[in-house]
Amino acid sequence: MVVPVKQPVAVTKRTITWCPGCGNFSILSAFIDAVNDLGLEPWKVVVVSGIGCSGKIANYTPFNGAHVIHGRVIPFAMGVKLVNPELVVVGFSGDGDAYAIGIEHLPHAIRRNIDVKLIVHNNKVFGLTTGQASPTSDKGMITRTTPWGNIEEPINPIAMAISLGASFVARGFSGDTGHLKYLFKEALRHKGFSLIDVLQPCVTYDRVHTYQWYRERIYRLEDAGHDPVNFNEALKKAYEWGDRIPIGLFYRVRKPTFEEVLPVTSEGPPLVVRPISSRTIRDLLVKNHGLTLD
Amino acid sequence: MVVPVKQPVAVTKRTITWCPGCGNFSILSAFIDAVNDLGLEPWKVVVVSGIGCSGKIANYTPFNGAHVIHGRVIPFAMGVKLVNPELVVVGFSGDGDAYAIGIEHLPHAIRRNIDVKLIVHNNKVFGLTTGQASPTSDKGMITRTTPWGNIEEPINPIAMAISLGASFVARGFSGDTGHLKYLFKEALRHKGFSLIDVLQPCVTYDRVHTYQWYRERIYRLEDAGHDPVNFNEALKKAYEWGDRIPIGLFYRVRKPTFEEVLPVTSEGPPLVVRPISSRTIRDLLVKNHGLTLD
Amino acid sequence: MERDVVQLLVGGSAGSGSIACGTILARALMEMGYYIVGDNEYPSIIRGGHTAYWVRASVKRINEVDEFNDLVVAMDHETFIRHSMEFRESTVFILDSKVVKPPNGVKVIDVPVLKLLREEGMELVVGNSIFSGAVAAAIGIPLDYVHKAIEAQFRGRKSVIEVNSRAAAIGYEYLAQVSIDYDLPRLKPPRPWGPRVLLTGNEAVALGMAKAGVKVYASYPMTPASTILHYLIGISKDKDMAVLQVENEIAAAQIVAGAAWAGVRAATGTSGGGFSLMVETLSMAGMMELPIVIVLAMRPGPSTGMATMSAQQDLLFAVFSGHGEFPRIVVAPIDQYDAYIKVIEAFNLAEKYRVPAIILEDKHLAEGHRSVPVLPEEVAIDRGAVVPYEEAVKLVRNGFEYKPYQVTKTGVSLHISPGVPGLVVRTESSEHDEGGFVTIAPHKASEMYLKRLRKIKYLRKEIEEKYKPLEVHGVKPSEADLLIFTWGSSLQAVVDAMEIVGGELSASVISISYLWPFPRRRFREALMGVKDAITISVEHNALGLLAKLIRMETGFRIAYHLGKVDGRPFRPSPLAEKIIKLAKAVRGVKHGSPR
Amino acid sequence: MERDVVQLLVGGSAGSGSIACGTILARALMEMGYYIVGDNEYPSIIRGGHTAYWVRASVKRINEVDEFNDLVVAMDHETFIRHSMEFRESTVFILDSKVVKPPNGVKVIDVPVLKLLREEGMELVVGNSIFSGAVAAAIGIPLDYVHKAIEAQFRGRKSVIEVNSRAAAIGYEYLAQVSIDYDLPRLKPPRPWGPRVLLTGNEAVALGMAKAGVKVYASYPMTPASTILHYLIGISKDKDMAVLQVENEIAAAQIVAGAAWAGVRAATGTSGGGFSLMVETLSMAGMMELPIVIVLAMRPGPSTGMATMSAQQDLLFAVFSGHGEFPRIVVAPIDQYDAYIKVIEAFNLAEKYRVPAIILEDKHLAEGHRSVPVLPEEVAIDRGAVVPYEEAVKLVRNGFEYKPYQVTKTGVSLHISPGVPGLVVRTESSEHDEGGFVTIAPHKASEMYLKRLRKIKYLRKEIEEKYKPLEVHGVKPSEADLLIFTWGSSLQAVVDAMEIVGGELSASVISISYLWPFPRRRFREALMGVKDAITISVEHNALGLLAKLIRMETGFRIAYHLGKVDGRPFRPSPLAEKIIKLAKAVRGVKHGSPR
Ligand SMILES: Cc1ncc(C[n+]2csc(CCOP(=O)(O)OP(=O)(O)O)c2C)c(N)n1
Ligand SMILES: Cc1ncc(C[n+]2csc(CCOP(=O)(O)OP(=O)(O)O)c2C)c(N)n1
Ligand code: SF4
Ligand code: SF4
Ligand SMILES: [Mg+2]
Ligand SMILES: [Mg+2]
Repeated sequence: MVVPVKQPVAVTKRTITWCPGCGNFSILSAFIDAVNDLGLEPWKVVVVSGIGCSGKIANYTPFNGAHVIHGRVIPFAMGVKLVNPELVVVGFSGDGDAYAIGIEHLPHAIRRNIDVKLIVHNNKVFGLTTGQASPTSDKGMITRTTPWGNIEEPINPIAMAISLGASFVARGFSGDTGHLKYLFKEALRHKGFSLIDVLQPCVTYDRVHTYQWYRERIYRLEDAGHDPVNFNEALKKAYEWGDRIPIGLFYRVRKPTFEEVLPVTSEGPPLVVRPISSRTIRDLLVKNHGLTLD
Repeated sequence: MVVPVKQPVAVTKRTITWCPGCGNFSILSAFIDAVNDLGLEPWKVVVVSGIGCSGKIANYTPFNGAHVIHGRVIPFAMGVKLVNPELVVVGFSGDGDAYAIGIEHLPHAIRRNIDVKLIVHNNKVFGLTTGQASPTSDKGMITRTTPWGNIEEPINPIAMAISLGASFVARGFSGDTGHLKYLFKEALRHKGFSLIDVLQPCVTYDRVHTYQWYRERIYRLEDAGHDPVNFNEALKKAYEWGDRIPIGLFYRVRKPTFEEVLPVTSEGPPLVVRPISSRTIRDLLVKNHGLTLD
Repeated sequence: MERDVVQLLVGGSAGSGSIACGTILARALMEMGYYIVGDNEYPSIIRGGHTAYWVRASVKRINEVDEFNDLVVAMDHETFIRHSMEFRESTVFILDSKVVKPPNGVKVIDVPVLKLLREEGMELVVGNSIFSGAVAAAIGIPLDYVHKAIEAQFRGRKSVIEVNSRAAAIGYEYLAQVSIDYDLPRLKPPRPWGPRVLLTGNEAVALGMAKAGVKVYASYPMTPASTILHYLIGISKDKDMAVLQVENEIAAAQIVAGAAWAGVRAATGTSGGGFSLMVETLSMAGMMELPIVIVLAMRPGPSTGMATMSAQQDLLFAVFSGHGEFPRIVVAPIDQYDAYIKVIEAFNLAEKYRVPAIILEDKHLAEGHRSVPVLPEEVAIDRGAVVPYEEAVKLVRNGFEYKPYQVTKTGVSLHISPGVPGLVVRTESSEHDEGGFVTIAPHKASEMYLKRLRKIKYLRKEIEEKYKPLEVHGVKPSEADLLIFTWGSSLQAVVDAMEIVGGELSASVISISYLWPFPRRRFREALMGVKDAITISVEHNALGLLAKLIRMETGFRIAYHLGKVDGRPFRPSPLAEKIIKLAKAVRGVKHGSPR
Repeated sequence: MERDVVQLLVGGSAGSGSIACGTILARALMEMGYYIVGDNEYPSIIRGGHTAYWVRASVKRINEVDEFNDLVVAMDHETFIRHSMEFRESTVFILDSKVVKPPNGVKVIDVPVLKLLREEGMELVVGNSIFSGAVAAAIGIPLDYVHKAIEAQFRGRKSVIEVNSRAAAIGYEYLAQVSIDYDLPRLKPPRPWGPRVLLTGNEAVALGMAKAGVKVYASYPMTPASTILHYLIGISKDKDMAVLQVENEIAAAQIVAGAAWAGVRAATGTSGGGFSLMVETLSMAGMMELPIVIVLAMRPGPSTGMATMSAQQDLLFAVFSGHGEFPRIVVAPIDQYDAYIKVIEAFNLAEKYRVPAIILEDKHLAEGHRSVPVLPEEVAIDRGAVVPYEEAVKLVRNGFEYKPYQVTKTGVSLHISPGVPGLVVRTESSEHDEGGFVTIAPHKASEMYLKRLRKIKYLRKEIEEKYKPLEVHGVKPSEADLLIFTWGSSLQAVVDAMEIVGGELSASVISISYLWPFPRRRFREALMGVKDAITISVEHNALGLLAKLIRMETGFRIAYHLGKVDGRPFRPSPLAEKIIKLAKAVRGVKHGSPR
């Protein structure tokens, strides 16, 4: 390629450095559109992204942005949400970010049902580090680190999230931007931890799972009459992969969120605007340390 | 308690420092018995344990022992197994060790199906650090860190492991040593990653889940005609908790193990005894770096 | 015979209540008006093993528990074995001879605790309070004070208070009516100290956080930091704090970073192993300029080490951990009162300079007791570069062009958190421009890197000029024959040791609490005109880490190191002996006749 | 005009093949017999952005790529912008004017690559090879060498080799027939060097691991360490190595620890962020006395920093990370050949002393090229304290009483791994006795703690006496007016810079590769009799970390620091300029007349 690629420019005036044709573009546009459709004000939205091609999205979205370290989208986002539950906090991870180095946070975010949305750019490889295998790489898949084919079973994030009791579990596809926007809007409307795993073709490092490959297999759960309140059905659908691959909303249930249950955040203004100047400790010395006031 | 407790002495001649009545005692004895019943030689067995009351077991078992750091039983055990697949490598974790700080390794050990057994002393609290909540603490449970009741959903390790595709998933109970021994023997006979979650009453920090409490609820899957080859049934049973609590073997399937599939360990003697003196690099310089030999 | 100082030891197996018994006595003595230092030791075992609590009470200010105990409650036989070096002929033992057989020839007061319990139909668990009562009677603590102390110890738990108070009364009365042949250690009447409170270091740290206005504390339990978490959970509802136990230390640190970015004061606490897992986030906080505060409560390493013991082995780890170069604050309080103050100062400085801060405690401070003056309610809370929400709203409304990483002379940029109408803000772990967008442009990258590092100079200057980065005890360094350097809680034993060394050597003790950025100028000033003195660092480690740091930062070479690596804190008398021995070896100093 | 040295630059967007093109030219030039140094720069972007590859080729030994390029292949416009400081009047540009518009007045050779490709029906992707051919023709590389280099570059992939060779031939022929008005940089005939190989630092490290007998390499990808993983996977089948990509760096380090305990040589590699996550395991290895080896390939921090750039910011992090005090080895190779040697040495020392080792590389070394003599096959592999399996079996059979943590004079205990009939072995992360069982007994705990630290003395001594912990270049330090201190790959630019500084200053360069335990004695010996020289540390960081370490360990104060924090390695000419300027400012040194 001796002709330099012309790279698009984001609304933030930053050159977008994804490869031409990368599945990340439609995640970006679907998300911005979803936010706008819902009439959310940009300053109310916080994007927290990890490290990877995926993570660059924080530089391209016209919202508050924190581009954190690899694998730590969830806890950082949780810190933001706790302090200011009025913000809409959305995490963006890669499959490596979310399911390899950062996987420990997922079951716990689910247990807490903190109202953070996690969008995973699942391209089945480590893109930014030049195409190593990821936890979602298929068995047998040839990648930079599996020259003779991957010998590990891929992780099934949808099944894992549903079985752990996540309150919102969906799968999107970069090749279906409209549907993706719909899923993002549903997630943004949902109160509680939401996982949206997006099948995102990496046109550079995964020559197998192309748009075409997915298009031949994908169908929408919404078209198949799937009822997202049915836990068992959802779990069954989660294991469907191969000739037919479902996308859409697998499961949704409204449960109290962490901020709603944690006493200190359950009522009153956001922690960030509560005054600290009036904090006293004298009362604690009296109550806890036997200080007698005369 | 002004009268000092008489503490039992392990076969390793170390004082056992668990509280009198602790559920860990029967895990220790059931495991030693299981090994002996199977006629495994002590020097072929490697115990890898984490940090916690549970982790102390490595000091009490008459086998090779590595008492590693908190949460890292699985990867350390994996390193041992890879190098010498002839060893029987068994990990012992607490519920904090395995499901809080070390949870990231579980899905990946399952994906790899490395032939390591993980026995989790699930006492629903952090015992050694004086009774804080753990990921398996029930909702509403009062612990040192949840004085007004736990607000997080407990994790369901059995459901998580089955849904992720683990090849051997079982639950034992400290109050049923015979059954526990049976499970340990089955696990030791199984080739592949095995999770045995043991309901282990902490008599000091959990006054709710006593032996009595469990006895009133527990039944054996083996008595209920459960068929451990049935994935869907296993998953259904995994969600049973409350008035009736199943113990026993939920699921078992024989799949190739990591060591069986990884080219370098799939054949030949263990890595540890292969000679290194004959290693050459000249051939690599020729093959990979264009060195021409004349 | 009445004395200025009395030291008690309560020994028993874990679960015996020996620590509670000791704490109750400490509390009662403090209430009477004595100066108190308390220390405890326990194994990483929940029941069984051996635990100990030492109380030293004095009419004068004292600094550390010492080697010898005047009165010992022996609830287990181990008390005689483990503490055999801590007894002298005059030591009196209180015990139940049905439980513990004392060695021959020691002075024993036999209290038939088991029998008394049985007679009263009381449970074994309150046996320790019978001992509390007995000790009170023996050394002259009015029963009232014991009752009050029991109330404070078990606050709120009415039935527990009741039964323990009864047990104490029984012990008190029993002892009051037995005749004792030997001198009991009794204290002179206390001097008026003004109101005081008995605090552990961790309680003081937690109170400092409450006062500083911490809104989020996220942590994963780890001895000896866990009690901060426990304490803060207890007050979380009253004090508007989200206090969380989370899945691991990485999550804890990241939540704190997220909360700090979102605009509040946030902190976490851990020990060395957990701190290791926070190091990546520490570096991120360096890059993102987030004023997160981490309490690193030290215990002996490496690795799991001795989980319940004390050490000062992590100084250089705290100072140099994290990839890349970035400013940070490392501050080590010297006692419980200081811990309260330093936590508040750390937040003020961290927010003023937008840098992470590490509070270095050792277990001995974290869990040891001291009677301290009532902690001040009036302290300066200065949020520095944080623009308050209301002000930010106004600024933005008036068209203020905000750049989160604006390059300034001091390197400090204003911080506005997300949520201000009309403004979006950014933070970035990669090298970034002033707007918080990724950059790899060489000039921009250098500029931003140096912007951050520029803070070091101003931070150091502020600490040197407006804070107390170091303290000098004893004679002026320029007049000293002996210069001792120390940090953290080890100072306490050193000060008492120098009292013991007394006139033999004219000594000066330099204790450094702001360890990073190192207060070079203040250090140099303090050492101005020093003679050819013997220089010793006294640190609870093997390699003399402060000495290394001082040499690195100032070139000053400390010739000797007195370390300790058995997990037990320094005690003044043995320390004094070692110092004298060393000084003699070096200079041939004779007892009573310094050169 | 024929020259001793020629420098080429190939610039293009990521995905343009500029780095492949440059590497092919480097390879061809090496095959011809020139001494080669190659460097590359690329953004953390897969397609687009700008990448560059520099080749410096010489008939004499050279050490570093320099500032100015004689010939430039410009595949994108950015080449002119980003490298504007790297051109002089004589610089010749090769480009396709249909793709790139050169600025006015520069010397251009227009190669119509697009047109040629179209005519030949070839794909855009091989355009870079047309440039390779053209450059070869321009500077006098016979086409044969280009073909051979292409074969080596794309080894095994037949059709790729074929099409690229064709493209190169087309470029070669095109250029051979155009007439060029200006002087082209052509090299003098090469001198005989003996057989050489072109290696990156990471290739050398991987080869070192292969040679050292590594059996397990577990890692999580992270630039600039990932290529070690890639390389080792490629050879894993042939060389009996389990090479694994795992879930995170914690797992990687723990697997390595488990493997080391189980008896094999094992290693991992990462950069600063991943190293942070390994720190807890490092401390565990310190406690368990496991000889794990970690390659820490540095890039600029803090945090994500500049992921694909180079830096030397993590020296003190490597030396002091981990809680508790424990011995470790920190060694920083200076070039590709040295990397091979040092990896092997690190394993030998780690296993002899049962301590963890850190190989500190910077990205510039890790991914830069150099033509080095053929790596020696005959090197000493010494497994030190590891008892071979067969021998262990025999020992146990004969009743040998094995204690895994036996206290010895040197602190080193023999290691027997699990699996020996009749023997069970133990390891323990808590403080433990000689058998590997937990202990908190104060004397035992101290004894074991000091046992481990005792190794430092013997390890240091061995390094000082049997290894080459430091190197001196230039005049003897005692005769030097200027003393430069450096480490890692920065040495290369320093040496070339001193060549440039030339007679103006009599200078000595001290490069330290065994950084910990610091070779104090060898350092002092090297500096014996130094005059009042100007002392400068040249390090790829801001604060002068080596200078800090030297002062801490020896008291020697280095007065000045020339640092760099833009992620780009030092280049000799600008460095020489800075050194001269600094020297002048300090001493008023005049050109040609040192004081
Ligand atoms: C602690 C740490 N380890 C490793 C890396 C290197 N790294 C950066 S991105 C990445 C993986 C990217 O894969 P993924 O998360 O799937 O994102 P993608 O690029 O595919 O969108 C890795 C390993 C890092 N930045 N930090
Ligand atoms: C990195 C790290 N963090 C925290 C700790 C402190 N710690 C030791 S054991 C433990 C939890 C114990 O709970 P669990 O794993 O359930 O074991 P149990 O004691 O209940 O058997 C913790 C938090 C540690 N040792 N290391
Ligand atoms: S490497 Fe793959 S994921 Fe990354 S930008 Fe290119 S196409 Fe997208
Ligand atoms: S605290 Fe609980 S788990 Fe630990 S030894 Fe005691 S009873 Fe067992
Ligand atoms: Mg990916
Ligand atoms: Mg537990």
